[in-house]
Order: sequence, then C-alpha cells, then structure tokens
Amino acid sequence: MQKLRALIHHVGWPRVIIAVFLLCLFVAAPFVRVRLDASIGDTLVRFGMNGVLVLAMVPMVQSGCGLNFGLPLGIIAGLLGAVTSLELNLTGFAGFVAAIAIAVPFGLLFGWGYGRLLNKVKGGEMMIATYVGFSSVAFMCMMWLLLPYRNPTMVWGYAGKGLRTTISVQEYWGGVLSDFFGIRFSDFLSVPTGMLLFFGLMCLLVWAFFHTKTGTAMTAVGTNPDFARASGIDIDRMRTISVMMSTVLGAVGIIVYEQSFGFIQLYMGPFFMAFPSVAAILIGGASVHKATLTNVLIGTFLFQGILTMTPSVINSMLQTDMSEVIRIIVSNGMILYALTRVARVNSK
Amino acid sequence: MAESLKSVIIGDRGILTPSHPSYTEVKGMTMEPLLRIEGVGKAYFGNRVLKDVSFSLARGEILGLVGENGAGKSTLMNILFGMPVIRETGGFEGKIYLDGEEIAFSNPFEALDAGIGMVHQEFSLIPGFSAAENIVLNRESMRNNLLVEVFGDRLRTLDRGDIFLRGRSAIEKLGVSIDADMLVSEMPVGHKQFTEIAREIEKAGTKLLVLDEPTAVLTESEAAILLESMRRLAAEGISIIFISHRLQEVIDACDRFIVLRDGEVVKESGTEQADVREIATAMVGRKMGVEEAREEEGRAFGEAVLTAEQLWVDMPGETVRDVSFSVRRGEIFGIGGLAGQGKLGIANGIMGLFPAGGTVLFEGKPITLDDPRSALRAGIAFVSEDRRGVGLLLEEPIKLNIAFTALQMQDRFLKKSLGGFLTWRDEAAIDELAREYIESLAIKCVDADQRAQELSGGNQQKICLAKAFAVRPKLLFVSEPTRGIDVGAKKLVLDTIRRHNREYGTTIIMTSSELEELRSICDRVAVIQEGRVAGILPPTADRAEFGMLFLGASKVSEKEVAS
Amino acid sequence: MKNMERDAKFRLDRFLLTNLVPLIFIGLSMVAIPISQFSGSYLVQEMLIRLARNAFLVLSLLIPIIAGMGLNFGMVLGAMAGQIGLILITDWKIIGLPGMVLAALIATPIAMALGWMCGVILNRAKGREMVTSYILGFFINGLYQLIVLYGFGKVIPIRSADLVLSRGFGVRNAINLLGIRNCLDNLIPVSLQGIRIPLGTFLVIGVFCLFIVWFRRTKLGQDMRAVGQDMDVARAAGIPVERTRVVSIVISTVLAAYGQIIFLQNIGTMNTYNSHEQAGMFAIAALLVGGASVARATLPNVFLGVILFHLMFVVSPMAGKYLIGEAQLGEYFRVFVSYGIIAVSLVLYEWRRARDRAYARRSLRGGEA
Amino acid sequence: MKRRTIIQASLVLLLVLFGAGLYRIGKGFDLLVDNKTITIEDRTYRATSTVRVSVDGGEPIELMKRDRDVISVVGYSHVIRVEELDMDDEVVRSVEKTFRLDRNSGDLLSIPALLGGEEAWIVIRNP
Repeated sequence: MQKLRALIHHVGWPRVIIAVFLLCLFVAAPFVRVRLDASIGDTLVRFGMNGVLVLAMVPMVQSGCGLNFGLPLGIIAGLLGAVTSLELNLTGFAGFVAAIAIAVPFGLLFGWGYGRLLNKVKGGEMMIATYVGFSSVAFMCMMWLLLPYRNPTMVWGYAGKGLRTTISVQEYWGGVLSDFFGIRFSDFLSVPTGMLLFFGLMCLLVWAFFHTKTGTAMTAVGTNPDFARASGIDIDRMRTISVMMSTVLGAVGIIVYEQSFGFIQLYMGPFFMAFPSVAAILIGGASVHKATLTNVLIGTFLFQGILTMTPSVINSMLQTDMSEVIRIIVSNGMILYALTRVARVNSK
Repeated sequence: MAESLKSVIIGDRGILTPSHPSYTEVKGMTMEPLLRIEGVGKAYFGNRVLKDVSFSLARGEILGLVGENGAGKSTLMNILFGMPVIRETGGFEGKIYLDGEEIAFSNPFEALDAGIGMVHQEFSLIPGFSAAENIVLNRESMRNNLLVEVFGDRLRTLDRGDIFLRGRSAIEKLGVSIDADMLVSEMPVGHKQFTEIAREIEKAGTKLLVLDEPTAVLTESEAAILLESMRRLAAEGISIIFISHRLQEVIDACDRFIVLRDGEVVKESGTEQADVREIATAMVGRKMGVEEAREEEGRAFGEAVLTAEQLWVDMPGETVRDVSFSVRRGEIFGIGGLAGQGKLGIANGIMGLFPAGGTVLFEGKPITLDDPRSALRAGIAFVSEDRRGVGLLLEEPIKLNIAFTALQMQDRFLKKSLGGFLTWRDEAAIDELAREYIESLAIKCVDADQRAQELSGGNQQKICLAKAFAVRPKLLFVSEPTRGIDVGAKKLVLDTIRRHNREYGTTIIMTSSELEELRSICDRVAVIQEGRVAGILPPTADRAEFGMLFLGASKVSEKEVAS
Repeated sequence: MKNMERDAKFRLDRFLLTNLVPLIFIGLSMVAIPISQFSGSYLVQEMLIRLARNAFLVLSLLIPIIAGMGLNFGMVLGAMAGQIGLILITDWKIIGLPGMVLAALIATPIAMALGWMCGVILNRAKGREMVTSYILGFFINGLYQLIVLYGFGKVIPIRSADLVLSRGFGVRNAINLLGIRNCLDNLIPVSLQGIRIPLGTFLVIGVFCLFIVWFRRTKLGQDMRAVGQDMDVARAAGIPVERTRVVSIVISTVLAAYGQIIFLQNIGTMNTYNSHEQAGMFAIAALLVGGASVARATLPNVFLGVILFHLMFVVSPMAGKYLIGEAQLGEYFRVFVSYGIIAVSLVLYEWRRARDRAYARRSLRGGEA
Repeated sequence: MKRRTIIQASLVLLLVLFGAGLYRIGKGFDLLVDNKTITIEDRTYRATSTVRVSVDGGEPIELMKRDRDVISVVGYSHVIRVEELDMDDEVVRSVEKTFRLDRNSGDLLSIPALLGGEEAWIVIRNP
C-alpha cells in the first residue's frame, strides 16, 4: 500500500486517473459493441499523427521558454511548405520531402524572429506566445488570399485565386508515410508503420541533440539560467536555438499530420492547434520547465487514446456525443493543473 | 540637548535620563523596566545561535545593539517579534517581560499590537503611495457609509484629509521636513527611511522601537538628523533599540550599548567612557571552534597575476564602489568584511555575473567585464556563494555538474562521430572524471548519477569545488565556501582549498564572512567596507586591527601595513 | 548634463512606448476612414451604439488591474454566468427591463461563485495570473457547455420549444433575445439630429464609472492598490492579501456578467456557445488600444479604447473592399488587428518592465569615483 | 456584527422577493386571439362577423371570420376591448373585459365565446 501510494505520488494523480480512465474505456469497449481492434488502430494512427507536434514542445520547455503556445507559427511554416509542394505538382515521397524541405527554412526564419522576441519578454513568454500564435494565424489568413498560388486544385474555383479552406493532398502525397510498410491485421486494424518509424526517428534526433554540447547547454539554461550564465553560456542564443527547433518540429509535425489526415487546413485551422499538444505533453508528466521524451510518448498516447475512445465508447453508452466537452475539460484542466502546480513549487 | 541626554547609571542596570518624565518615579523605586530579557537562548537544529542573553531597557532609553553578522542580533529580534520561524524551529529558552508582563508573541502582528515597532533595513513601503498613505497603511482613517452595513467594514470610505494630517504630524514628531503628499517612489532614500520610522511612531501606543541599521543608506547629514530624531522620541518616553555597525553613531546616540558575539552578551556598558576600539575588539573577538594555529612557512610568490583598478560592481545588496588590489601568483588572497559591504560583489563582478566597470588585468591582459566567457576563457574559475542558485544544476546528476563548465568552455569530455559532424558528450570520460573527484574530495553519494539536490550542503559545496577544479583554473575565486555547512565539513573544504593551492600552485581569492577562516588559510586579507578597500592586513595582524577595518573606524592604507 | 539628456531621452521614449498603441490606431483610422467612404454621422451613430454595447464589459476589467492581477482573461466566466441568466429569462418569457434585471439577479450568485473559484486558483498561480485565467476560461467553458448542452432540459427544466434542441435537451446555438432587445438602450428615447443616443445604457455606465471612482477611495480600494504594488509590504502591514485578490476577481466577474447582459440586450441575439469567448477578447483588446497596460488602466483608457478599436472594426472591411476589392480581406485584417494588438501590448509591457528595471538599477548604482 | 448579519440576510431575502416581483411584472404571454366557431362544454359560439381587438389599449388588430392572430402581452392582469364590426366597418357592439392570466390559464382567447358571454372564454390550446 505504501509502495502504491509512493508510485502514484511519483507518477502524479492526474496521469493515474487519466490512465485508469483510458483503461476502463478499452475494457468497456467490447461491451458496448465498439470494435477493440478498430479502436487500437485509430489510437495508433492518431498517436503517429500528433506525435511530432507534441515533440515540438520539448526544446522550448527544456530551455526554460515555457509551454509553446506559439506552435501555430511552426504550423504556418509547415503549411507554406505543404502548399508550395502542391503548387510544384510533386507527388509521392518527393512531394512529402519537398514539403518538409521548403518548410524547414521558413521554420528556421520564423523561429529566429520569434525566439528573439521571446528573449525580450522573459517571464511573460506563455501569454505572449499565445497571442503571437493567434495573430500570426490571422495574418496568414490574409496571406492565403493574396499569395500567388495558382494550382487549380488549391484555389477557389470562381475567383481563380485565393487558397481554399481545405485542400486535399490525397492525389499528391496523402498517406505516403502511413502506408509505408503499413501492416494490415484486419479490415479495421492496420499499423501505420512508416509514420511511427518517422516519429521514432524524430524522437531519436531530439534525444541525440540533447546529448550534444549545445543540447547540454540548453538543458542547463532551462534548469538554472544563473548556473548556465556563470558557466559562460549565451542564454539568449540557446533560447533562440530552442525556439527555432520547436518551430521547425512544429512545421514537420503538421506535414506528417496532413499526409495522414489527407487534407491541409488553412485559415483558422491552426488556430487552436497548440492546445492539444500542450495538454498532451502535460498529461505525459511534463511540467512547465521540464519535459522528456517519455513525457511525449506517454502523453501523446494517453491523450490521443482518450480522444479516440470517448466518442465511440461514451457515445454508445450514453447515446450522446460528449466527446468534445470531455476533450475541452480534460485538456484545459490538465494545463490549469500544471500552471498552478509550478507556482506552488516556486513559492516555497 | 545631546549632552543633557547622556545617561547616568542607576543601580547596575537601569538607566534613565535626568530629564525624563518618569525619572522621579524611578527614584521612588517603583520602576519596572519597559523590556526585560532574561536568559534568552535559541538553537536551530542543534546549532546554538543565542546563549543566555539578559538585559533590560528602561522607558525612554536608547540601547545600542552591536555585533558581527551572525552574532545573533536578528535571531534575538525574531524572538522578540514572535516570528513564526522561531516557533517552527522549537521555540526559545528564557523569558521576556514587557511592562512587567511576560510575553511570547506567536506572530509579529501581536508584537505590533503590544506596542513594539520595527524598522527594517529594506524598505517596506508601497512605492505608488504618498508618505502619509504609507504612514497610516492599513490603519487609515475612515468614515462609515451605508454600504458598510451590507458589504462589511472594508467598504468604508477613506478620510483623506485626516490621513494627510496624521501623516504630517507623525513626520513633524521626527523633526524632519517631508511633504506628506509626496510619493514614495519619488523620494530620496533618506526620506523613505524617515517615512518608515514615522509609520512606526504613528501607531498608537508604540513604546519600543527597533531600528535595524537605519543609517546604512543615509548620508552623513541625514544620519545626524535621524540621531536627533531618535533623541526626541526618547524624550517623549519611547524606548529604542538601535542596531548599527557605525560605532561612533552608537556612542553618540545611545545611552547604553551591548555587544553580542556568537550569541552571547560579551560587553554591556554605558556609552560615556566607551571607546570605538574597545567595542570593535569585543565584537570581533575570538571565535569558538575554529582552529587558530597556522603553519608558518616561508611562502614566496610570483609576479602580480591579477590586478583590479577602480572596480565597481552593481550587485544588489553588495555594491562595490571603488576597489583596487593586486594578487600575486600562487597566493591565497582573502577578502573579508561585514555582510552588505560589497565583498561578495568583487568576485561576481570580475566573473561577469553583474554589471561592472573599471579595469581588471589578468596575466597582463584585460578581462572584459559583463561577459562571463572572458574570465572563464582566461582561466579563471568561480565557486559562487549562492550554491543552490548559481553553483549547481540541482535536478541533474553529479557527474554532469562536475563536467559542465569544462565541457562547455574547453570542449573537453566530448567525442565526435559521423566524421566530426556530430559532437556528443563522452559519457565514459565524464564518469571517469566524476569518480576521480568523488574519491579525492571524499564526496558522500550513492554514485555519480545521483542528483545534486539529494546531497548535503557540504557535499554540494565539494561538487562546486570539483566543477571549478575540473577546468584546471589558473586563478580560482571561492566565495563563502563554508556557509551553511557543518563544522566537520568546513575543515574538509578549507583543507581541500589549501591543498589545491599547494599542489597545483593555483592562485586563490577567497571571500568569507568568517574572519578566523580567512586568517587560518590566507596569505593576505583585504577588508571591504562600504564598497571600498578599508585595508589589507597580514593574517597575523591583531584581531582588533581587523575589527577596526570591518567597522570603518579607521582607514589603514596598504602601505602602512606592508611597511 | 549628460545624465539629464539621458533622462530626457528616456522620458520621451517612455511616452512613445506608453502611448504607442493608441497612436498606431489613430494613424490607422485616419488612413482608413476616408477610404471606407462612410459618412460622419453614420460613424458617430455606430460609435455611440458600440460604446453603449461594450463599455461596461471593458470597465469590468479595471478592478483586477488595480489589484495587480493583470488583464482578467477570466472575465469570460462572468459572461457565461450572464448568459445562463439570459437563457433562463428567455425560457420563462420575462420581457423588457424586468427581464434584464432578473437575468442580472440570477447571474450574480453564479458569477460570484465562479469568480471566487477563479480567484482562489489565481492565488496559486501568482506571477502567471494572465495565462492561468486565460486557460481557466477555456476550462470553465467546458463545464458551461456541459451544463448548457446536457444539463438544460435534463436537470434544469426548459419549456420553450424555441430554445431546446430538437433532441429534447440542450440549448440551441442561437437564441433570440427579442424580449429584452434594446430595452435599456431605448429606455429614455433621445435623438439628436437624427442620431439616436442610447441614454439609458449610458446612464448605467455613468453610474458605474462613479462607482469605480468611489471604490478607489474606500478601504478595500486602497488595499487593492497596496496589494497591486507590493504584495509583501501589504502582507507585512496586515492586509489580507489573498482575500483582497479574490475579492477583486469576484467583483470583476460579477461586473462582467452584467456587462455581457448589457452587451447582448443591445445585440438582440445570443450565440450560446461563442458569445462569451469573444466578449473577453474584444474587451481586452479595446482596453489595450485605449493605452492601458497590464499594470495600469484608467477610465479614459476605456472610452478611448472602445471608440478607437471599434472604429477600426467598422471601417476595416469596407476599407479592404475599396482598397483591394476584397471585403473578406478586411474581415481577416480586423481579426489580425484584435489579436495582434494584444500581442503587441503584452510585448511592450514586458519589454518596458525589463527596461525600467534596468534603469532603476542604474540610478541606484553607487558613485563610480 | 449580529445586526449586520440580519441586514445582510434581509437584503438577500429582499433581492429574492424583488426577483419574484420582476418575474411577475415582466412575465410575458403570447396570446392567440381567435375568431372561430368554438364549442365549450356543449355550448357552441359562432363566429359571426369581423372584430377589432385591442389589449391594454394597444394597437388594435382586425380579425375576419375564422381568423386568428397572436398578441404579446406583459404581466398578469389585462383589459381586452372587442369591437364587432359590420360590413362597412362600423362598430356595432363594443365589449370591454378585464381578465387575469396565470401559469395554468390557457392562452387562446376565443372572441365568439367572449362576445357570447361565456365565463371560460380563455381556453387551453389543443396541441
């Protein structure tokens, strides 16, 4: 009993509750005639889709910039890469790689500016990041109308210009990762091997980075900026690098998301995209200034698991669709918990 | 006026001024001192900080309380005010009587209610409020209105006119001229200090006022006005405990003084025949438990390796104003002085952690101040006084803490792979390094992967030293190496520093508040007072010499000492 | 001499920085108004309506700023409380001013409870009040949806068929507030040269401004100012810091509930699941446009802000249409401006705070001689 | 302190009463004014002519035979004025009647019943 209590304390109550809740959903699923294999398949797909976006939180948290509510900025870089790749009429892997290749420089550029801005407002990063994200999305709304994209599958038919709200990538590079080495167990369960491998590769890269000299310095900046400065580390530079990494990961993440989802969502699409990722990493056990890859993996799985399972299971049980409300309460409750917990540790 | 207020001694303890209204009562032997402290003692976790302190204070008397930092003054005041920290750590011994009644406050508000006022060193004022508003803070004059009946007392309206009048009369009582409508944020420092005192005396029934180093931030003329105000208050029957490092002020303003050292009253007398030198000696005196003997050896040093000229450092609470000194190769150079005088600022400024200016030459080449990399690259390392704040990555393993600076600044403990494209941490080399230091410094830990925060203070300090040694510095700054660690560990740490100096010939500049510690291992000791070098003495110099320098009572130039 | 020059330059910089946002807006309006081709009287009418509609909501933000808690993004809690009141009176068919007052009466205890909760949570997140209250808004929005979407019609009875979703419970997305529409605005019909003046609402707003002026002179107001400027000093002086902060949020939340009711009586329809979210953002943007900062806001900031912000809001779609031929672009532009202005204000505030700290430190520095 | 608690409690009570009062004076009803033939408890009232109806002195509405219309009223107590018109729109007969509504009363005002002197001229609408 004592051990169990210690374990729960170590893992954290919210994570335990959510894990138990998810487990209950999986157990309950067969009883309300929800196919377990389909559920598992969906969870895996969503896990792969969102993984990289959640991973994009790690560098900024580690360098002490707080939760990256400015993720939409990275997403915009990814969108630019995606639509440009479509404009070039590239298909298959070439299209996917081109999208990433185009998105990365944008990500670096946006991240650089965004990082410089955050360096000027140390202490108030999160609120400002939120609004920088929002306003950049709104700014891009204008740009999507004005940028000279001409591919007829992407622009409004009647005007011949201005990008559509939703653009299909099926005929270009939809599913190139997901179907790569895809394993089909049944009609309902297939494993998106390629996408999971790609996510794994990204995790490996991030892991490796934090074992290099720069990565070590970045961790020190996040853990104790005074220590880092006394050891001769340029704090602002480290923070900027971390923001650039986060932004680039966000850009790559949205492209992975789109190839699996099959559509590019422009305009207000990226608006609230930061919140699920923030919630996921916090559910995984990260705090406002410490995040690990384990947090990413566990958090993404738990959060996406709940998102997959609540609509099907709860709806079958209660005959009402409460999944949206549950998503709002769980994800924001989680963020709220993290924010108040940090303050309590600090005040000691 | 001042002369007439000089004390006369009645009996062996009670002191009153002849002009005092209750003087006649005293003659009738009905007098009970306002405050009587009997046998008060206090230990924190077995560490004794106060021992059998007894004294009493009569109405209208001004008592000077002097002592080095750590002598127990603040603990005594914490006990008097019933600070929660005292109760949380097991209460105190002895008894305190106010007006003949035993008191033991459970929080400072009770002390305030009982008529004890305290003026702290740091200003406790609301910047956007006027002097008057601050003086009556949370005791505002108010008028009732209808809504009070519904929403409670806090919706009473303020009576601004009366607040202004009360503020002004409190200021007038002090005999200074401050506009009661002036905002605190626009005031010069001295006025803030007076505003704060005015707040305490404005409280109805303030009988006892504790002033904690009120003159530290004041100019000389302001300090003179303050002392004058104190006498006026005393004449009105308010007793004052005056804590100060400026001994001359204590002698000028007080009727009587007591000296605390290591938690004990070592001297108590009237100020009439007092002499600064005598008080200084009493204050600094010999400490218990620190070894006195030092190996006398013929020590020869090389050329000057570090020279600082007109150094100023803007470190909050430890401002360095104008410091020049030079340190020779192979030497252990000590920097001492009372807290807040600026001794800690020197190392922090040279290491680029706080804004600084002046010239610092190391091996003939200038160090760029404001840039930590410059000093680190030149081969200077720093063990900070703020161990947990600056010294360690508490949440990271021991080995990373030790290797960090060497890894970042000197590109050691790295290995390349993929043809030099990737530079990794060389975990094996880091392990090796950590093992080496854990062994040589006898760091008590489970293994090198343990997190730094799980270790005791002494072992954490050793990690800080190991981190500095790992960069193989030519010059090492060590600040307060024994602060907050137990006696056994103290000796180990000091021995480690000395051994490093002897074995590698590393030049060491050690800053410490503990004079005996400096005297035991340093070759020369500079004393910093009010941001300037008060003097540089050999460790064998008389304690009284140091005491005088600590207190700024005399300026001894380095030349005099050297000759 | 050099110091004085530096000071003067610093002061000028400060003035520009403090008033940068209103200046940008005045500049933008001066360019956009002629392009939009709106007539003066139309704009005046429009501004009067919008002032009446929004001022109260913006005013509700002032008290937490006095208490040093920054912009109260948690005011959406109050807006939700107000909306619950409105849903109930619409269902009960309570018409006109009595209906509006009854809605406010119902909303009050709900807003007090929510505000108290918000205040307690913010006390646990000192130093990051804004982001916490912002997320708290989303969180409570989840609970609000739970109640409105599943509670109404199941737990809380509603009878009106116009309100209930076809499935038998849950409230429809759009609610017609015909019963109380403009009832306060038109209470005292006044017209000046063809421009209608919503005098009733202005009277309420005026009374509220007087309340704020009076409130600052009460003991509670004084305590809030003290807490806002230095929490530790206030605590040392015996002011109950935590309680004061909670009270400031409760007041703000209750006032936001009233503000939302006034806002919706002017609009006349309620978007059950969105109205409150926009309320918070527009109110905060308007206040910041008026030159307020996270730490300081005055009554003139409120009115200037509402006028400038909504001027931009009215003018930009038309200006976009005439300028580029795309009204849609103007729509996006004003969304961009709303969010951008909050971002810019927050950045300026944090930046200025860092600069002021550095400046204060420099002036404290001891003599270098 | 006690006095203050009493004041506060009574204020809360007052507010609740005030709310109830607001409910009463603000309660709105949508009334169907009906000029159709109706049978109430075996008595049949025929709609014979066009009528002009106004409630509480508001804007009058004209109802032809077999017409019905909606009037919104606020409050519980009202005065209805019905004028029977002939072919030339001349008033033949005018009836004024005070009536009260409550939670359970119907919302269909049958003009023929009213003119026929029926007591229960306010009926509950058949769903």
